[in-house]
Amino acid sequence: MTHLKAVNRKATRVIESVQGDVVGLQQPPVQPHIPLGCSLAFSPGWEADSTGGTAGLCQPVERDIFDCHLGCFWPAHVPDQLNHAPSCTAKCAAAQKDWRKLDLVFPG
Amino acid sequence: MIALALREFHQFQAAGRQFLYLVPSAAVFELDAAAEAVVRLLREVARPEDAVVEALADTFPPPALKVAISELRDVRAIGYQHQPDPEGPKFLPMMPFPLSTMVLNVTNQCNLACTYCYEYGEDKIVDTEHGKQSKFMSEATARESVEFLLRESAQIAHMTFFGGETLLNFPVLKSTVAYARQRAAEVGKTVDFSLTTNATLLQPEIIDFLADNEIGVTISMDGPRELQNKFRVLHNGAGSYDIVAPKIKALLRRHRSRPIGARVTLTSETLDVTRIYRHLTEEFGFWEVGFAPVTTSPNQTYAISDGGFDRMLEQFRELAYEFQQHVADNRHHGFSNIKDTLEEIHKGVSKAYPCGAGLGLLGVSTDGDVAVCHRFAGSEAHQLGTVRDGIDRAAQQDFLEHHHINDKTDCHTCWARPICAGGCYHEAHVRYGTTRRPNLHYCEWIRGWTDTCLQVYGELSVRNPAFLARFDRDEAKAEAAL
Amino acid sequence: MTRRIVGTLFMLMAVAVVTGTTALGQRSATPLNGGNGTLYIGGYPNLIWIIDEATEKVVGTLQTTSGIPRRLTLSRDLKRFYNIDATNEFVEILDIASKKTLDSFKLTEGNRRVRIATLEPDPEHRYLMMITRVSTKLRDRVEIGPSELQQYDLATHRITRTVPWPDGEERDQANLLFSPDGKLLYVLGDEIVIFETQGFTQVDKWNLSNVEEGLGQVSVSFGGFGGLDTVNDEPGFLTTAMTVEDPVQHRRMMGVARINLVKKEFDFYTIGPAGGVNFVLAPDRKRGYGLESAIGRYQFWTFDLEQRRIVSRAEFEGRPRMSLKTSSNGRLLYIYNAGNTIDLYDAATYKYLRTITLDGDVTTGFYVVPRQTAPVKATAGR
Amino acid sequence: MRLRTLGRGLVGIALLIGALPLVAAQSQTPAAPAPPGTATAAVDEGIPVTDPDVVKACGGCHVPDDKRRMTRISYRRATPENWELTVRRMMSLNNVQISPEVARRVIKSLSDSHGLAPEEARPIMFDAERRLIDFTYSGDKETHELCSRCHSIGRVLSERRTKDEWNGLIAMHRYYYPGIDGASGGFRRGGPGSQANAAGRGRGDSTDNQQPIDKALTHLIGALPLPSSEWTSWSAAMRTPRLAGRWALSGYQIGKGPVYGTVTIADRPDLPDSFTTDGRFTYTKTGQTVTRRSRAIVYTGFQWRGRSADAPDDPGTWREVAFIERNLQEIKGRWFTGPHDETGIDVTLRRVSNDPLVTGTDVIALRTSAPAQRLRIYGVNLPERAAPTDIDLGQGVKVSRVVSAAPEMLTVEVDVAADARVGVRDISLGGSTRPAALVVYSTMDGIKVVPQAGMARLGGVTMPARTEQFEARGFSSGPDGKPGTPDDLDLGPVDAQWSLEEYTATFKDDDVKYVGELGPGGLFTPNVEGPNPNRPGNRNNVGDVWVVASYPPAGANVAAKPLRARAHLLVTVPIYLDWNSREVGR
Repeated sequence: MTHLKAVNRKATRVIESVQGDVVGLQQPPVQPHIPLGCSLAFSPGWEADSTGGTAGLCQPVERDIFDCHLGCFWPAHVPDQLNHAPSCTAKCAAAQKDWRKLDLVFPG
Repeated sequence: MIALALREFHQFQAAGRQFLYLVPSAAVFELDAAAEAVVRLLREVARPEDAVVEALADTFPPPALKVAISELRDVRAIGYQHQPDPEGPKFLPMMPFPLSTMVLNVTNQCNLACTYCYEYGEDKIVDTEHGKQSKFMSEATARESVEFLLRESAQIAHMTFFGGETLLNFPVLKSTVAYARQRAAEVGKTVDFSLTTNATLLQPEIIDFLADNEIGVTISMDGPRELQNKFRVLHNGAGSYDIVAPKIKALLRRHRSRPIGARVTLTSETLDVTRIYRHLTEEFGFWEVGFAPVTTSPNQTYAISDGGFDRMLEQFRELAYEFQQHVADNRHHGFSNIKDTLEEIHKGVSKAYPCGAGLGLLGVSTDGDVAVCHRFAGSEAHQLGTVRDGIDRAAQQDFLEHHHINDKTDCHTCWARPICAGGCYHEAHVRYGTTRRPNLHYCEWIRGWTDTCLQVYGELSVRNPAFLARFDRDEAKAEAAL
Repeated sequence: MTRRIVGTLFMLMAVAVVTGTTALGQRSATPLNGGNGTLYIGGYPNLIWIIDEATEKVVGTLQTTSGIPRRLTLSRDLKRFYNIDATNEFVEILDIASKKTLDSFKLTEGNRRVRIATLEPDPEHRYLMMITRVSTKLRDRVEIGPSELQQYDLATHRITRTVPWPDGEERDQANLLFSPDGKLLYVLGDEIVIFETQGFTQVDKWNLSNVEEGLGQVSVSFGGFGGLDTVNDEPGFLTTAMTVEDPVQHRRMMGVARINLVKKEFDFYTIGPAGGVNFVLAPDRKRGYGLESAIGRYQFWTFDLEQRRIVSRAEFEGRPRMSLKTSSNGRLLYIYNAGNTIDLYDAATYKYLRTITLDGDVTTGFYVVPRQTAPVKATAGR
Repeated sequence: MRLRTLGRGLVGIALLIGALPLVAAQSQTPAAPAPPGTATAAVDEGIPVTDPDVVKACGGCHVPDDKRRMTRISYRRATPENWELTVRRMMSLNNVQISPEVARRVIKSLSDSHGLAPEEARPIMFDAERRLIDFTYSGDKETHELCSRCHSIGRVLSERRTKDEWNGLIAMHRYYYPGIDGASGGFRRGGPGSQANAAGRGRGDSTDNQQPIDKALTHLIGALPLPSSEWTSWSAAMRTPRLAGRWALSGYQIGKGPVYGTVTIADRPDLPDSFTTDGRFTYTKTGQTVTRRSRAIVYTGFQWRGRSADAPDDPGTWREVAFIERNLQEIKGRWFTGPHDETGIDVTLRRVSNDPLVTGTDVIALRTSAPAQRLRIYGVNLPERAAPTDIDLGQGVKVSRVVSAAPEMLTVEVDVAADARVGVRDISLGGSTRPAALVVYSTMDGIKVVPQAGMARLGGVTMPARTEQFEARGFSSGPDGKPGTPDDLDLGPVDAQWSLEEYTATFKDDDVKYVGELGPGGLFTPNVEGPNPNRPGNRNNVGDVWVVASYPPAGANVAAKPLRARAHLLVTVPIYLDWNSREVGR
C-alpha cells in the first residue's frame, strides 16, 4: 500500500487480508519451500525443478548443456560460451554422446 | 469499461490530512494526494478507470493513479458500479458465550428521590414499591449469584454492585466480596469488583473497605451545587450536594487503589458540560467524568429536545477539543466518553450489537432473576433465566436473533453503525416501547459525536500515536491474563 | 533471442498452396510419413540441417559463417533464412535454394556491443526491422542502453531509423510481422501496434485485451521458441491460442483466436479452463494440435477448428523441454528441442513412431516447409 | 534461494589461476581508451585507497581522484571471498596481468580497508564456511528470489555499495549475461505485449509495473549501503589480533561425533596478519587422534582463513574459515574438505591460561535412575587428583567414581537418581564451568535425522561427486511431554539402521533404483553422472528420495516398534563450474 496508510488496527488487518488474497491472485501459485535448489528459474531449474524435485529437470541434463552454455541460462553452473569458456564444448558436438569430454572449468 | 463508484465510508480531515473511515469494516486509512483526488473525482460522478486517470493525468503520473485506484478497490473504498459487495452474513455469537460482567442489584430502594430516575419515575419498568420483588438481596441469593457468575464466566469475571442505592445493602455487599474472592480462588478464576453509588452513605469505614479491597467506584453526580440540587434531591425535596460533597472528597483522598469516576446525567436544564467537568475534576479531583443524556420519554420537561442535542454536541465537541490538546501534550484528561470511543475506533470495532447486554453482561434482580441488563432487572419480559437455574439459552438465543444489526434496516445506510449499532436497548424501550427498535431520535447526535471522535483520533494518530498504542497494550494484558 | 518458454505457441503460415494430401481411402503399405516437405533446423557448431521429410534423411546443410546459429527467422516467401548467432551480434542471410550466404553484418564495433534480440525482413528483402540494445564497455564500468526498434537498410548496411516505442513503453522483446503487401508493420502483443512502413508513424493500435464487453482480459501469445512461424496460416492471418479472464468470476479460460490483421477482426471461441497448452495449426487449417507439459505428465491435444471443440487429449511418454510442430501433410507430429533428436508421433493415435538423430545438438527453432508447387505470389526479391 | 549451494573445488589440484605470468604488473592494457575524467561524479562517501600496491595494480583503469578515491573500488565494501571473485574476473575478462602474489596482496589489502564489520559479516559466515543450510533472507522476499536464481543470496549480502555501485553491479550482470533480462534471469519483464510478462501477468494489467530488478535495486540501496556505523567504529578499532598462544579445541563432525584437543597458534613472521597452527585432536567415539598443522591469514582483523600445511597425511586439503570474537578469547567457525566442501567440523577454539578449562564431554545424554554411567570430561589443565565431589553436575547427578584423571581428560562414573530433574545441565570442575554441556533425560521419545534436507551430486566419471552424511539423533519431549516444543532435549547421535524410500514426486518415480547407496553409517554415496542408457529416456541417475532411520529404543524388548524418522535427499546433477575461493587464506 503506497497511497493508503493504515491508521487503526482494523486497517492493518484489512491490508493483511487483502494482500493475502490479492497476492494469491497476482502471483503464480505460491512456490513450495525448496531448501536446496539455489537455481530455480522454472523452465526447468538446475539443481531442482519448480517443485523442488528432479522430475522436471532435463532428461538427461546433457540434452540441455548447449542451451545453458550458449544462452547463459545457468551462468553460475555451466561454463558460459560468451565469457568464461568459449570453447568448453569444442570437443562435444552432441552432449548426450560426448559428455565425458566436458571438463570442470575454474572461472577466472 | 465498467464505471467505478464510491463504496460506503465517512471521510474526515484531521491534522491537515484526509482520512477514510470505511464501513462496515471500520478500518481507518489516511489518503495521500493522489488517492484523495481519485475519491473526490468519483464523488462527483462514477466513471471508468481510464477516465479517472485521464482527468487527473496533469497533476498525477498515470502509473501512480492506477496503483491508487487499485489500492482503493482492494480496501473496498471504491468499486464497480452496480456491483455492491454482498451484505455480511448474520453471524450469531458462538454459544455458550462466556459471561464477563454481572451487575448485581443488591437493593431496589434508594435514599434519594431524583426526579428523572428511570427506576421510580413514570418510565419505570418494574413497580418496586408494590411489586413482589424483595427490597434487599439476601445473603443466600448473593452467594447463588456468585456461583452463577463463576459457572458462566471465563478466566476473569467482573462483578458490579448496583441498586437503588447500592450502599443501603452494604453488609451483603461486604460478605459477597469476601465470598466471591474465596470461591474464585478455589476454581482458579479471578474476579474484580466495582459499584455505583450516590455517595450519600460513604462513611469512613465503608471508604476504608472500598480502598482496601480495590473496589472500583463510580459516583452518580450532576456537577456544581445548583445543578446537583435541581434533580438529585432527598425524599423531602432538599438538595443532596452538601451531604455528598464532603464524603466524596474523603473518598477521593483515601481510596487510591483504583481510579474513581463520576457519572453525570445531562438534562435540558443542566446542560453545561464544560462547567460540570471543570467542577468535578478540579473541585473534587475525579479521575474521569462520563456524561449521558437522561433516559426518558420525550414528554418530560427535563428531556433534551432536538435543539438540546445540538447544544450538547457543541459542548461535547469543546471538551473533546480540550481532551485532544491535553493528550497531544501527553497530559491526562478525564473526559471518559471520548476515551471509550477512541478505543473502539482504534481497534476497528464493527458491532453486531450496541452493547454487551444479554451476551457478555447480565443484570441480576434482588431476588435472583437474571435479566438482559441491570436496567431490566426484575422485568418478566426481559428475563433470561435465574441465578439458581442458570441462563435460559432459548430466551437468550431469541433475544440475540432479534436485536442483531442486520435486522435494524434503518441502520443499514448509516456510516456510524459499526460503533452505534442502534444504541441502548433501554433507551429504545423507554422511547418506542420495544428494545428492538434503533434509537432514531439521536442518530444525528451519534453521527455528529462519532465524527468528532474520528477527528480527534486522526489528530492523535499524528500527534501522539503512543497514546493510541496503549489500547493495544491494555488489550494484550487482558488477553494474556485469559 | 527468445529463450525456450514453456507453454508458448507458434503458428505455421502457408504461402504456397497446400500440398495434395494422400488419397484417404488407400492404406499405403509404406510406413506413415510426414509428407514431402523439407525440414530445417540449426545446430552446433555452425550449420542448419536440411532433412527430406519423406525419407527423413539429412540431405544437406547450410553453413553459417558467423558462428553458432541461435535464432532462425524464415522469410515469409520461404526463400531465405535470417539467422542471429549465439552472441546475438551477427546477422547472416542465407539463400535456401543455393545454400549460399547472401549477406552478413554486425553492428558491434570497438567497445560498443550491439545485441540484436529479434528481426523481421520486409517482404521484398530491402530492409530489416530489428530490436537492438547497445552495451558499452568503458574503462572501469559498463553502460547498458535501452532496447530500441530500428530499421536496418540491407543495401547501405546502415541503421536508417529508430522507431519510438508506442506510448513510450520500452519492450525487450516483441514479435514483428509485415502485412503481406509490406505496407504495414505489426508489433504483436496483447496490443497489436500498427505502423505504416514509409515514415514508420504509428497508424493504429488494436487493444486485444478488451475485444468485447464482458469478455474480460484477453491475452494472446505469438511466436514460441525460435520465433514467429506462420508457414501454415493464410497470409495476413494469425491463428493462436489465447487465455481469457472474465471480469465477474475472474476465471481463466483457454480458447482459440483467428486474427485477421488486415481487417482487424478477432474471431475467437473459448473451449475450456486455461492450461499450459502449446498450440500449433495444422497445414489444412481445419485442425490444430497442442502439447501440454507438466512435471511428470505430458499430453497431446487435437483441436477441431471447424466444430470448435477438442477432438481428443491423451497422455504420452514425454520428457521435459519439448516443442511441437506438425508435418507438412498433417499426419505426423514432430517433437524437437534440447538435444540432437527429432521424435515422430502419429497425429491420429499419438503413438511414438521413430526418431531422427542428428550428429550435433539443436540450437535453433525448427521449420517444416511444404513443397512449393505454385509460384510464389510475392515477387522474388534480390 | 534457500541454500547456500557450495562446494565446487577439485580435490588436490591447486590449479593456480591459469599459468599466470609471474611478471609484475606493468602496463595493463585498459580495455577502453575512455579518458579518466569520464567517471561519474564521485559521491563524497567513497573510502580512499591508500595501499600503493592496490593503486599500482588497479590504478590503470580505476583512476584515483584528489582524495585518493579510486573509481568503483572506493565505493564498495565486501568479504575477502567477494574481493577474490572480482580480482579473478578482472584477470579473466578484463585482461589484467598481475602475479598471484600481487593478487593476494590486493585481496588482503582491500578486505582490510574495504571489508565488512564483524556485525555485518556474522549473519553470513555460512557463505564463507561453505555450509549447506536452509537460509532465507528475510530482508526482502523478491530480492531473495531474484538473486538466488543463480547464486546464493550470501554472495549478495557480502556486499555494501553506494547507489551508483549497485547500479554498476547490475549493469555488469546484464553486460556479461544478456539472457539475464529474459526468462533465464527474470531481471526484466520485457515490457507490455511480450510473452515474458504475459505468462507472469496476474489479473488484467499488472498494476505494479516496476521491473523486478529495479525493485531489488531499491531494496539493496536501502538495506546494504556503503557507509555504516558498524564499519566506522570497526575500521577505527581494527588491528592485527594477538592470537599467539595455546587454545583448547572442541568441535563436532556430523557422522563422526565430538572432537576435543588443543591447538597452538604462533605468529608467522614472513607475512603480516598471518599465523601458523599446530594442533592435535581426538574423535571421542573412535579414539582416532589427528595431528594438524595449518597456515592462516586474518582479514579485516577478525576473519580467520586457514589451510592445512601440506603435511604428508593431509596434502593441504583442509580449509579453515572462522570468526574471531572481539575479545580474542574465542574463535568459532568450520574446518572443511572434500570436492564440494561437504565434510566439515564445527570448531570452537577457546584461549587457555594455566587454570583448568572444561570444554565438553563425549556423551551428552544421561538417563535418570541409572547407576555408574561412564562419562569422559575433556578440557585442559584438568586437576590430576580430582575427587568425585570436585565434579558438580547439578541436582540428582552424582559422580560415583573417578576412573582416571589426566590434564586433558577425566573418565568418571556417574549415578543419576530416579528423581533427577530432566533438562540441560552445566558441568563444573576446578573453577571452570561448561554451560549446557549435558542433558539429563528419562525416556528417549523419538529420533530425528539431520540434516533434514540433504543434497548429493552425481559424479565420479569427470565431475566430482558430492556425498551427504546423515546422522540420527535421539530426542526427549522434555518436561512438558509434548514433542516439537521449546523444552525438547537433544540426546546426541544414536546408531540407527538406514534405508532409502521413494519420494513419490510423480506416479512412475523410480529414483531409488538409480540414485546411489546409503551406507550403514548414514553416508550417502551418489551414483555416476551422465545419461543412463538403461533408464527410460536416458535419464541421469538423479532423483529425490527419503532417507529413513530406524532405531530400537535401548532396553526395549525386540517386539517394541523401533523409533523412526526420515529426511529428504535431493540427488542432483553435477555442477560444471568451480567457484571455490582458492586464493583467500593462501
